[in-house]
Amino acid sequence: MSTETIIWLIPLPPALAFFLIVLFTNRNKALSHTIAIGAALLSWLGSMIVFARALGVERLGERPFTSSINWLATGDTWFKIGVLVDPLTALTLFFVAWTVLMIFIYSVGYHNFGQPEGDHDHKGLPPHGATVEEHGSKHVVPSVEPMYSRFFAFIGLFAFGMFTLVVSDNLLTLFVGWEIMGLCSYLLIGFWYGKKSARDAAVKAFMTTRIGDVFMLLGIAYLYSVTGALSFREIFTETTLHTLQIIPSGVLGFSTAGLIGLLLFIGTVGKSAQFPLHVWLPDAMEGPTPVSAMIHAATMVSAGVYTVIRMFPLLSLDTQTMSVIAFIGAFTALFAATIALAQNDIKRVLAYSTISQLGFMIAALGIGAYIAAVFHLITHAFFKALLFLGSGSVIHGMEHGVFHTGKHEVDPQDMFNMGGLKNKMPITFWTFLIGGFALSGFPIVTAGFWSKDEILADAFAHNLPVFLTLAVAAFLTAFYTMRQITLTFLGEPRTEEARHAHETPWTMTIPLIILSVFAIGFGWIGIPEHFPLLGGLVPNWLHEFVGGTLAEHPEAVEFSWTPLLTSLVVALGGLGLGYLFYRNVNSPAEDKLQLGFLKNKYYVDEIYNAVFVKPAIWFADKVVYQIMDKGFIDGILHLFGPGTQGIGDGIRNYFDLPFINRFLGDGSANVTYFSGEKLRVIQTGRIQQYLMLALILFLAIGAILYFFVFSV
Amino acid sequence: MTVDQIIFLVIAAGTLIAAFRVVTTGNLIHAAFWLIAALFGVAAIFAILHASFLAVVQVVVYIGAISMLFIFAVMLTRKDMRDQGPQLNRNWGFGAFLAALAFAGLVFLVHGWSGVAKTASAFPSDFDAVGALGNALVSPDAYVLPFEVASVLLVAALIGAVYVAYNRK
Amino acid sequence: MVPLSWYLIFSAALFSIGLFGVLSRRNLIAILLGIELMLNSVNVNLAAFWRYGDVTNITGQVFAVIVFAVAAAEVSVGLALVISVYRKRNTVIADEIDMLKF
Amino acid sequence: MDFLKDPLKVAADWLLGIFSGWGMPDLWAQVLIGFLGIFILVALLMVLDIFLVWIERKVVSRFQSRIGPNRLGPFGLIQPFADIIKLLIKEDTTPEGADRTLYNLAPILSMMSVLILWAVVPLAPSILGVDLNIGVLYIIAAGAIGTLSIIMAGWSSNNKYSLIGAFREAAVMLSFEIPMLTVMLIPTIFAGSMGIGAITQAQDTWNFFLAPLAAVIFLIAAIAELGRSPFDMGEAESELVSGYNIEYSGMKFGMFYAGELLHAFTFGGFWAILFFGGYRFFGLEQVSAFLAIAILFFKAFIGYWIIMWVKYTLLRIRIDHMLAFNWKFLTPVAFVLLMTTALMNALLADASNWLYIGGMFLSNILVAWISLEVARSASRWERERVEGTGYAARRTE
Repeated sequence: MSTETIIWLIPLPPALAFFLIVLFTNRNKALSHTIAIGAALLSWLGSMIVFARALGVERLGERPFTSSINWLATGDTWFKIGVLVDPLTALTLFFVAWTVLMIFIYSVGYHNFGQPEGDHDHKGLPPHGATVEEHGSKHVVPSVEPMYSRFFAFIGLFAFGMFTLVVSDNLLTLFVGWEIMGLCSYLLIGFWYGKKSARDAAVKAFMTTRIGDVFMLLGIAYLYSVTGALSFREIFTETTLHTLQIIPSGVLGFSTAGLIGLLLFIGTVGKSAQFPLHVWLPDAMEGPTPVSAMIHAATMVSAGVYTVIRMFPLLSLDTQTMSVIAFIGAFTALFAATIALAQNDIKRVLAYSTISQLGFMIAALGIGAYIAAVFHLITHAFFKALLFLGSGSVIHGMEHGVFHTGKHEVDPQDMFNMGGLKNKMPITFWTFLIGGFALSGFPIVTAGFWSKDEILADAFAHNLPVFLTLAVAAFLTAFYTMRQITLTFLGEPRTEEARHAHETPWTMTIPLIILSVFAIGFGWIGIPEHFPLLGGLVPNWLHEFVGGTLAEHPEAVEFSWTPLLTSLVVALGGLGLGYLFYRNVNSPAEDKLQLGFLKNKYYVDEIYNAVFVKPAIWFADKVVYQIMDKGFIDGILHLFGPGTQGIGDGIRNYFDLPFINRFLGDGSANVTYFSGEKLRVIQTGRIQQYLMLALILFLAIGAILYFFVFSV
Repeated sequence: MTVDQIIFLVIAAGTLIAAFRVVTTGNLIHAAFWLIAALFGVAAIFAILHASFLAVVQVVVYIGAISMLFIFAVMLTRKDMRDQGPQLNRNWGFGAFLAALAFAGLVFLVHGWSGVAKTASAFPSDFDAVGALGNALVSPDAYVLPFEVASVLLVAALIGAVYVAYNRK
Repeated sequence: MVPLSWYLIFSAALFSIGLFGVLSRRNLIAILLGIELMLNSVNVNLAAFWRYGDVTNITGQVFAVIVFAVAAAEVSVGLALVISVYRKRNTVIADEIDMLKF
Repeated sequence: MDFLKDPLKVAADWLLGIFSGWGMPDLWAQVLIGFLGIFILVALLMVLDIFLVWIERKVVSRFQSRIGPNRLGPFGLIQPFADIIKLLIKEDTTPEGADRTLYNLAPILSMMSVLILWAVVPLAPSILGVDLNIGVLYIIAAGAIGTLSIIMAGWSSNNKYSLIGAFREAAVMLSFEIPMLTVMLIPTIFAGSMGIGAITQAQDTWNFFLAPLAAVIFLIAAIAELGRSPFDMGEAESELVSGYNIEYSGMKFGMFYAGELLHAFTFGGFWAILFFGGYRFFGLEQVSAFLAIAILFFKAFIGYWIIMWVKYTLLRIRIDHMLAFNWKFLTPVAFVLLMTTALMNALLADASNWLYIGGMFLSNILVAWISLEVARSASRWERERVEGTGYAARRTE
């Protein structure tokens, strides 16, 4: 098959899997996950083939794989949709395919496949465990998820959305994939819809991202109305870009390119959970952990950053937009990192760290560090997927302990209930450690170090305030990561449950191991050339490969000792301080950083509630319902009622009864009755007599036509 | 008269006699068998017209299937094997008059039509009537739609017949 | 060579005989027999016009084939109705099935 | 050598010479020669028919661990002639209340429906009665006449057993015509013609290798069409005494009997022609017309032997099972097979020969396997429903 055909086919298997599972196999759990994983495997295979072939092409950036078909007739021209694989897409495909496949496999173990059905499990609630009798004694084991097949269907659709988005060559299909993911995130965050918190989180995620989507759609529409094209290859031509740059938009002094870029960027703010639309992401932890990994590592938030990276040639035209982006990114990075310090829920810490890391990428883009953003996007996807899956593994192990003790009020996600899991769950511990060190930027060995170092180096070279902010954020990152690791794995078990935690099955640990390989190894493809000792051992392959995407090959920044030392200091310092602070902390009360405003996330939710939600409800109830609906509209309707009745009465008495009823109604009935009486004799009910009559008539008419009409 | 004409006349006369017996014979089973004879005659007429496909299909469809149905139906709807009472209704005389009138009208029309003097042209060489018919039935430019509609009609008739005749006891 | 008019007159005669059967027979099945004769006479005409017109234009035969299909459908449904009527009313005489009035 | 290559033409030319020597007009001579040819063919077939009686009796004896006729002549070869003489001198009875014309017409039609089949049988490359371009349909049309004769016999005998037998037989024959015609269209697709001669000529590879499933379906439908066990509904000795021919005696019965045997042999022949290359056998048919005829008859005898094998091995099936088998299994499978074959034929039109054969063969096997699986699960469902076990029973509760 040609590469283009394979690219077209990559998104398809998960979508087919979705329909197959929903329509046919949803009663059969084994078949459902076989189909879903098989589909993910096919997509993975396709992605790998495409990636391998992309590597073989010289200067892929200038000669990407493309293929398009006509989609909609727009006047004389066609609106085309198609696929595009350039270096950026190839790399994105690479990490998306890997993480998606790992998450699919992991989900089998996470949803307790092969375990008995639960005693009291309901659809829409997490499984509560099943009692089994073994060797004469009863004990509780995890029970299989009741909506197991549905889960695989949804994540199949999710994967379809992501692959579609990645391989699209235009903004429209990209947006389609984007929206499919929005829907799937709603469905999956609210997967356990029996829980109110899950429902609310789903609605919140959907509504918040929707705000961004609306702006993004506006941006797309604006772009189309200006350029008449949505295909990247058509937009990113010099003439088009130049046109966009010089036409002012008339809004706040932005150029057209700047305004479009800003609108598109707001979409990303929603999708990638940047301040101020970041509130949905921590709440989204209500979904099953594989979903968290899917949304917050592999696909959805990456999609937001991917889109900004994709639109970089357009965004970089307007310095004003760039500074907005840089500001928001840097601010979010620091902001989220501070909140993460005070969270006790293992998944929430990761959620805020995701927001923070995404801030790094956005900030990198804002200062023009294109390659660094791509680099960090990929490494982050790998180690964050690893961390989420690891945290899921921890929670799973803790649930095991909960089942053992039978105390269901103990929260298996609270880090203060853990401790000492290192010995209980060695594979999870070591992989989580790798992921955490990568997140912290542990020097040299981890992938996170290289990508973060590159961002810091770029920031140092271009924008000092951003550099400082990011450095502080990086320090905090290392600090809270170490806090998490210490609380979770080190020390002594703090509860009975933690004492009985248990290593998870192989379907969960194998993905962890594979991802941890990437979390270490993937950084080595982007070592800067002038790095002391290591630089030049391996050529800076990533820079060459990704740099080709842009029209002008970006220059590598000059090597400087300051950012390198900074990143070494913040990483090692954060990790060390974190360990020192928390090795002896045993309860939330002993934690000095449990500050109110951090714990409550700077009251952003409360502010939104007070500023947007409450007034909206008040407005809907008081103004729209009480005044407009009941008073005004109903009042008009009430006026109509009596008036119409009066007119109706008049018509009835003076027109309907005498004229219509007596004359037309009764009169025509009488005529019909009379003629019926007279004509009934010819209706004998005998079919042959009817036939004869018909024939006579036919012959007569035929004769008349023949002799008098046609002969004339 | 040529041999062709003699053969035609013999077959036509036989067919018409058989047809006449179909509508007059008192025994319905005999009427059905006479119908088969008449249909054979028509098949032979088709053969004379070089419409071999029609001739064979006439035998397969009419004699092989439709006549069998008639015989089945006759046997299923009688109280005993022999027929009783008149087989023609009270108005048969008027019916005969109308039929004669129709025949006269048709003959009159044929008589007055100028196209009747046409002679049959020879078949073009390597002309395959069956192949042409097959192509015409499935070609989108020709009759694929009527053909499909006819097949739908047949399915509908099949289901309808089963439904109507099904004995729910 | 047989003239075209012979075929036409033959089919007219066949048609009229069938028509007589339809108009005059008492038995429903016999009426259907008459209809078969009429349909056959139509087919003879179609085949004859095909033969005496342009033979490469196969329309006449196509029509005849479709008439076959229609005849088969008509007979199957017609006989099913006859049998159904016979079950319900114990008669197949057309004159006795005269509920379709008033 | 001409005589060996094309004996018919040599003989016809010779006869034409003689007749014109007598001063006979050309046309008459042609007609006379035609009639002579038909007469000779029919006569030979009738002689063959006599031996078929012997073969049938010998074979059934072997199946039943007996010896069979062995007294009259070598291996009992004279026995069938004795049978014929017995039939001829037997009293010819007509039951009271019989419809005489139809009663006497039925055996003739029965015999005729078989004999007219031979008009389209290509005996050798040069020997072919009529090269009808709708030969496949013609076979079915002849079968329709057979049905007619059975209905005639059954009704005109004025006997309830014979009427029931005729009804059953007619129902079976009408039903099994459909899968039969459907699978006969498959060789038609391969040959691109409905002509039997063309189908034979087109079989460079025997159609059996292209469509094994079609061959099997054709054989089953043919057995049903013949009214032979396990589908011998029309006769069913143990239920209807002898079915539609119960009232016949003497040579009239003999004609039914001989017709049936010849019919079976003929369908063995058609099986060979449609699916096993007819007279073709590695070019041997080109050597001499007589060799070609011998090859065809050899193949036909193998088909006939298989039909006999089935007849004397299997038990009779109940009528409703049989019709259900046809309408719910054989007909749909035949339709699916026809569509699959047409599709594969279009898809593989440009493929190499081996790919074409392999693809066709595999698609046949696949259709067969799928349909058997469907049938198996359906029968399991039915069995569980009847026994009250399994999912079906729970579903219907």
